[in-house]
Amino acid sequence: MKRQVALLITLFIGTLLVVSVFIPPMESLKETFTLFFDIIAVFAFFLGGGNLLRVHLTKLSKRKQDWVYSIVTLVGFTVVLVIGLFKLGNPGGIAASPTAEGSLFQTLFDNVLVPLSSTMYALLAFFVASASYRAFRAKNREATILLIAAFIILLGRTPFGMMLTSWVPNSLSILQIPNLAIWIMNSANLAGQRAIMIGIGLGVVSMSIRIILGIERTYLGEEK
Amino acid sequence: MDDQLYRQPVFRVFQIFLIIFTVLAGSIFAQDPAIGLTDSADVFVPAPPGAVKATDVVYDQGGAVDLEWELSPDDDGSLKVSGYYICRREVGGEDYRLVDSVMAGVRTFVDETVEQDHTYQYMVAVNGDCSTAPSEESNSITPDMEWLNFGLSNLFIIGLVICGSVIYFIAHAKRGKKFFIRKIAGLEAVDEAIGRATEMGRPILFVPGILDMDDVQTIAALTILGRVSRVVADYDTKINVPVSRSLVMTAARETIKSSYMAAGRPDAYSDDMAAYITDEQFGYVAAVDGMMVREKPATCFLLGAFFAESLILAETGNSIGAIQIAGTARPAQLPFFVAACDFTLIGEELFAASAYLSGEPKQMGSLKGQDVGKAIAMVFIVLGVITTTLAQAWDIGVFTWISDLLHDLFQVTS
Amino acid sequence: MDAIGLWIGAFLTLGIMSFLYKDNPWYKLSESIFVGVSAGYWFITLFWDSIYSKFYIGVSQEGDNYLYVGAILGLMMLMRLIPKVGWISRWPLAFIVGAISGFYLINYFSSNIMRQVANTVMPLFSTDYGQSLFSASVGTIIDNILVAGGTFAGLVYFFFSKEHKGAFGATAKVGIWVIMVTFGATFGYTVMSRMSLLIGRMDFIFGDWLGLIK
Amino acid sequence: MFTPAPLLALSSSTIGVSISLGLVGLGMVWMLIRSLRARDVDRRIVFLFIFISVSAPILFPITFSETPTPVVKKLFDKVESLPADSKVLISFDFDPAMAPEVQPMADAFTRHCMAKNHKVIFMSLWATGQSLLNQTMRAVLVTEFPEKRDGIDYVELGYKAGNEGVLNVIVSNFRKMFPTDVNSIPLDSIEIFDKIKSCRDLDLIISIGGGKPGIKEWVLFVGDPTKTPIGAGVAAVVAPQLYPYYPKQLLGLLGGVKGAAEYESELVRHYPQFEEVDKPGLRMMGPQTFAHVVILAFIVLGNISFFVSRRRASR
Repeated sequence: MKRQVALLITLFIGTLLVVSVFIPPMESLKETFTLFFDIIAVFAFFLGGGNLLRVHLTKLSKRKQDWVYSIVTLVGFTVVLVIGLFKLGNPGGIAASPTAEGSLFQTLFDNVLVPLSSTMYALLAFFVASASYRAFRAKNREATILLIAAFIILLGRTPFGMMLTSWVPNSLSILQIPNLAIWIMNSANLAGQRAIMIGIGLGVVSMSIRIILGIERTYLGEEK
Repeated sequence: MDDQLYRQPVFRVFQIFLIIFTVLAGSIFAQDPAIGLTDSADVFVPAPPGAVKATDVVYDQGGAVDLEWELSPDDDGSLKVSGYYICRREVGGEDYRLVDSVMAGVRTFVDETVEQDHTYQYMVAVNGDCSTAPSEESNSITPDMEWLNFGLSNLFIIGLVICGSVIYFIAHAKRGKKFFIRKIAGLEAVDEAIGRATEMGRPILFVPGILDMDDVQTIAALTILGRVSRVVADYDTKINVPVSRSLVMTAARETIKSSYMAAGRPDAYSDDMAAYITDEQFGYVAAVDGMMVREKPATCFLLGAFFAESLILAETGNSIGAIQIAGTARPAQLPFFVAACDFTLIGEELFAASAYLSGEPKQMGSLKGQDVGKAIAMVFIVLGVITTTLAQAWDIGVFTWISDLLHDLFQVTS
Repeated sequence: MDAIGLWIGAFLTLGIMSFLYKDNPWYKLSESIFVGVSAGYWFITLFWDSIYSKFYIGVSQEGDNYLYVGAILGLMMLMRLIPKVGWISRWPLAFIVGAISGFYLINYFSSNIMRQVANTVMPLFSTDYGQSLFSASVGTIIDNILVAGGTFAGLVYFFFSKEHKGAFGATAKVGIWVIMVTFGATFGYTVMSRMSLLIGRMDFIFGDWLGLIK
Repeated sequence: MFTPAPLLALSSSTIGVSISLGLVGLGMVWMLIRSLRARDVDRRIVFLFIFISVSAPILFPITFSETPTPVVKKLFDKVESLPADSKVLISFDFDPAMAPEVQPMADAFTRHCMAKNHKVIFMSLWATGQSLLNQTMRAVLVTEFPEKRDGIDYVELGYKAGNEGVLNVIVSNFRKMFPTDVNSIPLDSIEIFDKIKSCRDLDLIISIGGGKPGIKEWVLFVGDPTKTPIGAGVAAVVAPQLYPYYPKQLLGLLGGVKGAAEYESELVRHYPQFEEVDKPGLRMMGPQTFAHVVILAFIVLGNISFFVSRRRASR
């Protein structure tokens, strides 16, 4: 019974949103749902954040491996919460936006989160290199095509691409690697992109229908 | 050549000066009609713009009116006309009020400040207020709200056809019709991958992307998690689902729990299987990376919405020698999965996965249905390309007709 | 203050980088700081933005009482904390999933299917729909044909309900090749952006921190 | 595209570069020998190579000149051709992680619009975009254009949560989503907004980002319905998947540092006064090039060792 209600909710809301597109008076429905979602998400955080605390506190109390680091996490978490909620060290006081210039909260962001996230992101440079060394090998035809396309584009992004093929007469300028690179981006790449996009579109449509009709219900629990 | 002149900074300055002047002039004389009326010889008053046509904007909530007028003969780019000033009044009500203004050379305006079911009249004046060289009054117009957006009827029709085909085949399958579905390598490998983890006595890592429940890919990932954790429950292997959104954590727990119940082992389920890390993209990645190198999972599922982290996770997973099954609908990230993972679900396959894994006829039916959708799209593409090309080659009525039809059919207005 | 910030930044930057060598206490430390602080940061941002700016202001000042529905759904979510009524948290979940499915169904339909098909329906010998015949250069004509054909083949690859055999299989093969070119291109194109991120960090280390770049 | 001529327009001491490149070169030879023996190298060595080839050109700068590709030129020309006082919205839809790549674009756009005396509206769909927006404000607007006044020449709306939701609203009404600007000044008392109700009233929208919500959302939720031209500056990674939208739904596109560099050089070509300002895009092209070459080398080496080992196996 409880689950039937849930399925009905999905069915009703889903259909409603689909229909709303064709009915001008219901245009604003999307915005409303977006607002609702944001609000729900914050409530949900009490579960997520709560779980974060629980996990690390147990780790701490049970003196599990690496429990020391749990202290760091816990401290960091609570400190930010306190600073942010009471807007400590915020020039504008409680009225100002939490991310106001010069606020302690913002400083924390600039000096701790910015370096951390951008460095984590920067690691990609290394992984891209190791991946291209390890994975870009002409194992089979697909792999070879992937490899060649990537190689041409890469070359096209360097001055050497131009230098290597500068002897090519302008009548055949398409064969100059940088142009070749751009051409690949605009033709074959475009075709692939479109095929993938249309496919995705159909995938989403069909999955949404399954969900709305309650055929796909794994996320709601499958008690038998 | 004119263009050259136009670019001259001197000219620019002059032009800006002129605009400022005209606007000032306009407003001054607006404030003091006495002067405005007496010697208009000093102030050049351009000829009024031509007739104003007001039409209701269709398929809206009745909050907008389309205006169109003929430019003033003096509006020849010589800046005698600084701009057009749209004035409006309610019929039988107050006199004309300035609503808004547009630059010279503009001949249309959408008034979004009207109220439904009130009747309005418009006129367009130049240079600053409603009294300088106003046009004739427009037709009176009553913006109203439509109940159906016929502008989207093509979307509706095609949508009906494709969604219809999906539903039809689901229903068809319900009546016990079996459909052939080709093997999808990535999904064939799921059982084996889980089995491997069981043998090695190592955990399984399932990453449902980094977006919240408001993204379909996350939902798709969770539906797959349902199938996976069902198998995991049977094998009695350890599964970790670190997530970067609280809502996803909740949903993931719900999903795993029910799978364990379905497998008849509710006792084996624990909330620790799905844990929230942090909303911050790279904070989450840092943590998951750490998890990988410390717990050394034998199998990694990377399914859902991924951004830059795709390769970080995939390469780290690879460095610990895990079997990796990845999938996303983000074209930008697919290459990295293809390069660094053992199996990759490309776009549509991600959404088809749970249906495929479920093995239920109904779900299989939906796959058949979306294939029909694909077929339709392909037919339209082929037909469209051919007819449009032919229509261009020889202007034969039927081709032009078909190609135009197809074109209108697929143009999405809003 | 700035100096301290700089050093903290450098410390954390190197901490994360050290992961490239192998997992180590320095990384673990940076990681735990990262997780703790960022989790807090996001909650605060969301809180002030959704609960305060959107909900509280909306209800108290704009009088958008319908927002209470959102709040109620949120509370239902929290019911999980009480085992007895935990099941009710499924309703907001069902609500969200339903809404998103419905929303994306139409959205993807028009943007991914309709629009992409429309963009593919192109006269092969002209630069664009409605342009005169042979307005396109030879190159463009080849492109048009390639794009149309490639898209078609790519779609064939995604067919689930038909064995990839014979002519159909061959087309599917071409399709996957086209897709592979796409992937290769994307990968190659991406390297650049990845590098720039690293360059950015190096700038920070060598320039801002060590002051080696004038 | 590159012009080979000024390729080696070396700015400062080449010694350092040549030394480090020598190192890389030797290393490569060593790797080649290993590969010929079909022995793969540890990934950490790969990492080391990347580290050197990137940091060397940073410490000893080298710059190449750029000529804009059409897709960049188109956007530049649009900004250039708009009459003064046109209303341009620049949205900072990225985070610090993406910043090194796209912030240069943001700065370039801002400079260009200011030089053209456009009215600029700054906003962000990313919580993390706010502080980066402030950075550009501080670094470009305030320092280089002190004469420009807040609220008259530009306005900062700042960040609003709600992703596409925000766009769904502002497409029909700014004030509904942004009752005030970031300094809580009501929009009605901001001059720029006298004539702006919704996105329809803008002359150009430039979204800078690379994630979600980002350019795609701007195009689907704002560009298509309102027909307002949309330009974009994106991380190179997302550029390819945006090509389907160009040129119909997307006016122009800056992809990655190269895009930024091209825009910068084009900007300097039209506005010599920007000769002196820092041009991170151009500055970053040096290390870029070296890193690319190294990666290309890796792909080659990888395949050598692959083929050698396969031949061994077949024997």
